[in-house]
Amino acid sequence: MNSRRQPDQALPVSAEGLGKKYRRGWALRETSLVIPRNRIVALVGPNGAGKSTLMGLITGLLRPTTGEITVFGDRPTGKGLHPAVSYLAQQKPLYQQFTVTETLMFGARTNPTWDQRYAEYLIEQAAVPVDARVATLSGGQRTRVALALALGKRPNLLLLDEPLADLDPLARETVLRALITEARTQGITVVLSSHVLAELEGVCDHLVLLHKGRVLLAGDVGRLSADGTPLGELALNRMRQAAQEEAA
Amino acid sequence: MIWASWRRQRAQLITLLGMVVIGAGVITLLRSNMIDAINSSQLAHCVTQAIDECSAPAEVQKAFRTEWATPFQTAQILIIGLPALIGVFIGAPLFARELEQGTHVLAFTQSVSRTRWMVSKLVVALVPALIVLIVLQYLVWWWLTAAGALGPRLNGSFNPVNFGIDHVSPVGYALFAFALGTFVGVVSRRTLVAMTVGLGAFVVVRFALSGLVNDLVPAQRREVPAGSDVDLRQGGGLELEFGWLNASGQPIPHDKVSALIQACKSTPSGTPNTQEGFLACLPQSGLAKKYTSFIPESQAWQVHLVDAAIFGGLAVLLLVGTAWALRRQS
Amino acid sequence: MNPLTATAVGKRYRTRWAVRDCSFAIPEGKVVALVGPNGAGKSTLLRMAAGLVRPTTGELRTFDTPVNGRIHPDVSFLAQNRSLYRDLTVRELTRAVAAMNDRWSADRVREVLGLLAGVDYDAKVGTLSAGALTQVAIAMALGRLPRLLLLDEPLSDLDPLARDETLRIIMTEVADRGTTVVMSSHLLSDLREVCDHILLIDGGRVQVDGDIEEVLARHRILVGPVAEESTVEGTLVSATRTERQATLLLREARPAPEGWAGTEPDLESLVMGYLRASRERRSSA
Amino acid sequence: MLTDVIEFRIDRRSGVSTYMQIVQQVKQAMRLGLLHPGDRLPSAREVVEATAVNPNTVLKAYRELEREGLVEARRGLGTFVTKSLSSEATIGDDAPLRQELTGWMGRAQQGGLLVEDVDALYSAVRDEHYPAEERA
Repeated sequence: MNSRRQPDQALPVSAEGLGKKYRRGWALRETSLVIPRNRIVALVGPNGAGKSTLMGLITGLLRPTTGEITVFGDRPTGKGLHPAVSYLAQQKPLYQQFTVTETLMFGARTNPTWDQRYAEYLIEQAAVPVDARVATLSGGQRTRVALALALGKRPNLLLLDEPLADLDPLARETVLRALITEARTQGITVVLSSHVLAELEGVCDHLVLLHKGRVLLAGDVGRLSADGTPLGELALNRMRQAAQEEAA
Repeated sequence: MIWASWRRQRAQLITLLGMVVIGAGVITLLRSNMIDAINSSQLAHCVTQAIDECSAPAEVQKAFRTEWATPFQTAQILIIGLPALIGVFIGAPLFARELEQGTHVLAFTQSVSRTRWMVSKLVVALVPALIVLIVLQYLVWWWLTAAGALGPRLNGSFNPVNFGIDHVSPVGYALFAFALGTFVGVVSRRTLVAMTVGLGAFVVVRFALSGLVNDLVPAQRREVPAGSDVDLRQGGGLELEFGWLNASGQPIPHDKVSALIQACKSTPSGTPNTQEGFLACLPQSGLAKKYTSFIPESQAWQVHLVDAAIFGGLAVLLLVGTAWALRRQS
Repeated sequence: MNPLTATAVGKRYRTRWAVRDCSFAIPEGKVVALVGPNGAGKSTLLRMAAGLVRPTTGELRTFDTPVNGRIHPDVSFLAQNRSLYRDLTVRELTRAVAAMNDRWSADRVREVLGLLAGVDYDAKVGTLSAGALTQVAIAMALGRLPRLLLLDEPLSDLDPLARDETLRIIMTEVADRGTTVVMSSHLLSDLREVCDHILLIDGGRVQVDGDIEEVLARHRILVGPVAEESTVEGTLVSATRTERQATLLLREARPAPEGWAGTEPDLESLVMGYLRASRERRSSA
Repeated sequence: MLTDVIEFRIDRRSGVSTYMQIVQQVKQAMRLGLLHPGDRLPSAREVVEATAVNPNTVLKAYRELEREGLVEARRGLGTFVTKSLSSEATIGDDAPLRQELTGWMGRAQQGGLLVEDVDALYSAVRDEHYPAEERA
């Protein structure tokens, strides 16, 4: 497998006929999509649309029921994250009793590709006190630490599940700006899910809209909203339309 | 409100009901099997008579006891352990789970008062648990009584295990364990902490206080002259004190008594004393009378009542504490 | 009679003051946006008003009755964690909450739940999506027929469709019954259409309190050259600066001096300006 | 039962306050002849159900329209249009002024003018004819 040795040549994510069924039913159905390199992808959709399932499939935490998915040309094994992928779950799991320094140390011990200098730089940028315990940090600071942990691994693909939920507007803006700066300067592909479309406006250049386990809309933002329709309105209208079709 | 509490406790209540049904079935079956065994081994008259009056061969008796020892013990352990189980699985999670999951906020922001909410939860949880306990306790008593002197009853009412499963004592312990569980639950706000700490505290307190009751019930005192060979403890009962008095009726210290008795066991010439010589020697050495204070078997019910009152009283205090903690809970 | 008043209210958790010296009065019939940075004390304030937390100092009154560890019969509270019995079905939950209330409108609850797209009455509450969970919780809050509705982050973890639906339910309540609403939220873009009063707290203290239109009219955003910042008159709330340009948020601003462009801020930039000021205060403290 | 005669569209990104948008949309509808005297405006609840805005804002907009003498609130019945803003010149697709403008617009398009050009031209001419205070 040539692509294995040269992940740079392969697409961050490519899925073909991907489906995932739980006992309760299909969470994701016949999903085919491609996520190009160096994009900031907004993954949006109502609750239960399959956003977390898709993220789980990309990380390999879940196994597909049907179809196929490749991450940088490799099929997620289910044994662990692809070395080039970082994943930040919605709850931002961190050890509450650890200090920030200890958290970074934890990152260094668990990631072979860890870049301590870079992680420290990110913490410094966030102005988070390094000897403070995680439990005492504010929501915004905690997100920054979790982000440093995810980025310190030097990933090529960063998956963020609702990274901005429970942050105040200013913290949202700051976190988002830091994230974009890093993604742009480091050439990282970022996939972030969010409910709040308004704040992804002008940030994301690629949109994946899921609804009831299917892709409603996917592609380059510039192309999707060629007539200047704001992203949020575009997605909301498409979702309303889908809901109406369903009711009919 | 009662319905809401009932619905939330439903799983536990169904478990309790299951316990009663299974318990009743098993005990009834065991009891009838046991009676068959007694009849077929011709031990029936040994049930009501004292052990030395039982005419059945010793090996038959022994075989019966060996065979039934485990079922008897299991039943006793069940009744001894049930209060602890009620405390751990019903008392401790009752409020701790609500506080842990934040669902108390739902109740606190409706129009019922916190006290009414608490009382309805307590009643719905506690009453069925107590009924189940009493029913199982009665069934076990019914079974063990059928075994009479062939079973654990032989050891008398004051045997710690027998005492713990008789009369109102289990109810007292259950009340205490339950109240302790709820209190620790409200204070710690953690189900797991409440369950473990509650259990630990219950076990410690239950055994630490088990002797206390004996000092609170009026004991009987009996004295006999040193020379006589009468058994002071007629018909069982619980001996609290035993000792010797001198001629003027003053108690003699135990170490001195043992020295004097040791001295009387041999004649002045150094040869072992005869029984008569020994008995005659005692009053001469100053050991005038033996005395004992004890609680007779017939007064066991008083001891049970006091015991239940102690644990019940503690339970009430703890419930008041629970109510107080809940009122200032946020 | 104000639905909610606070007089010098403070709440201390061990050594930290979550709310401090907070005084305000919410006028009847308003829809109030309670905003502020994370950890500003918004939740504590709402929980105190609902009688779940006792103030360390001062007093809160709902409908002129002191809140004394008990929720006023005319007040409903939506907790941030939604606090519902998750092991019950929706039908059972409705019955349980109805049983806990003296005044209860089953029709209202049915109506609100009816607005939800296909909520299954026999589904366990715990299996509902976050959006449906919030909407069920709001239905429970409205079943009490409140005159004051306290909502702690009603919109967080809702998808855009569910947010729209939820706001519609709340606004219908306001239209029908003139209910006063106080809601905390971080989603300023959603608050703009629905709120007419703002209460901005920071570090547990009230920073801005008033009718949104009036508050906005009192403020100005001025954009101009950094070098001439001293010519601007008014109370500076906060500023962002590049090498040459300064963007200032001012309170009680005078007309903009020569070379400066002045506009009235929108709600979002106003709140952001105050949040920025709060962060600067905190990092310098 | 009265059916809704108009529906408000609230643009959350326009920067114009919600209440002004409602006022403007009512006036617009009156000018275009979509609303006639005697028509009932949607009640606050109807607006809220459709657009999730604050009902107080809707009422405030109606009060403003009432102050300008365009509508009238009748207790328990609703708010009714009392005046006509439409004229022969503006009403209907075949109004003469409108047809003239349509013709002009067609010529502009053929001439290769962009939307921005048309807007700029239109506002420049409008500003020449109407004094500033009237425009506000």
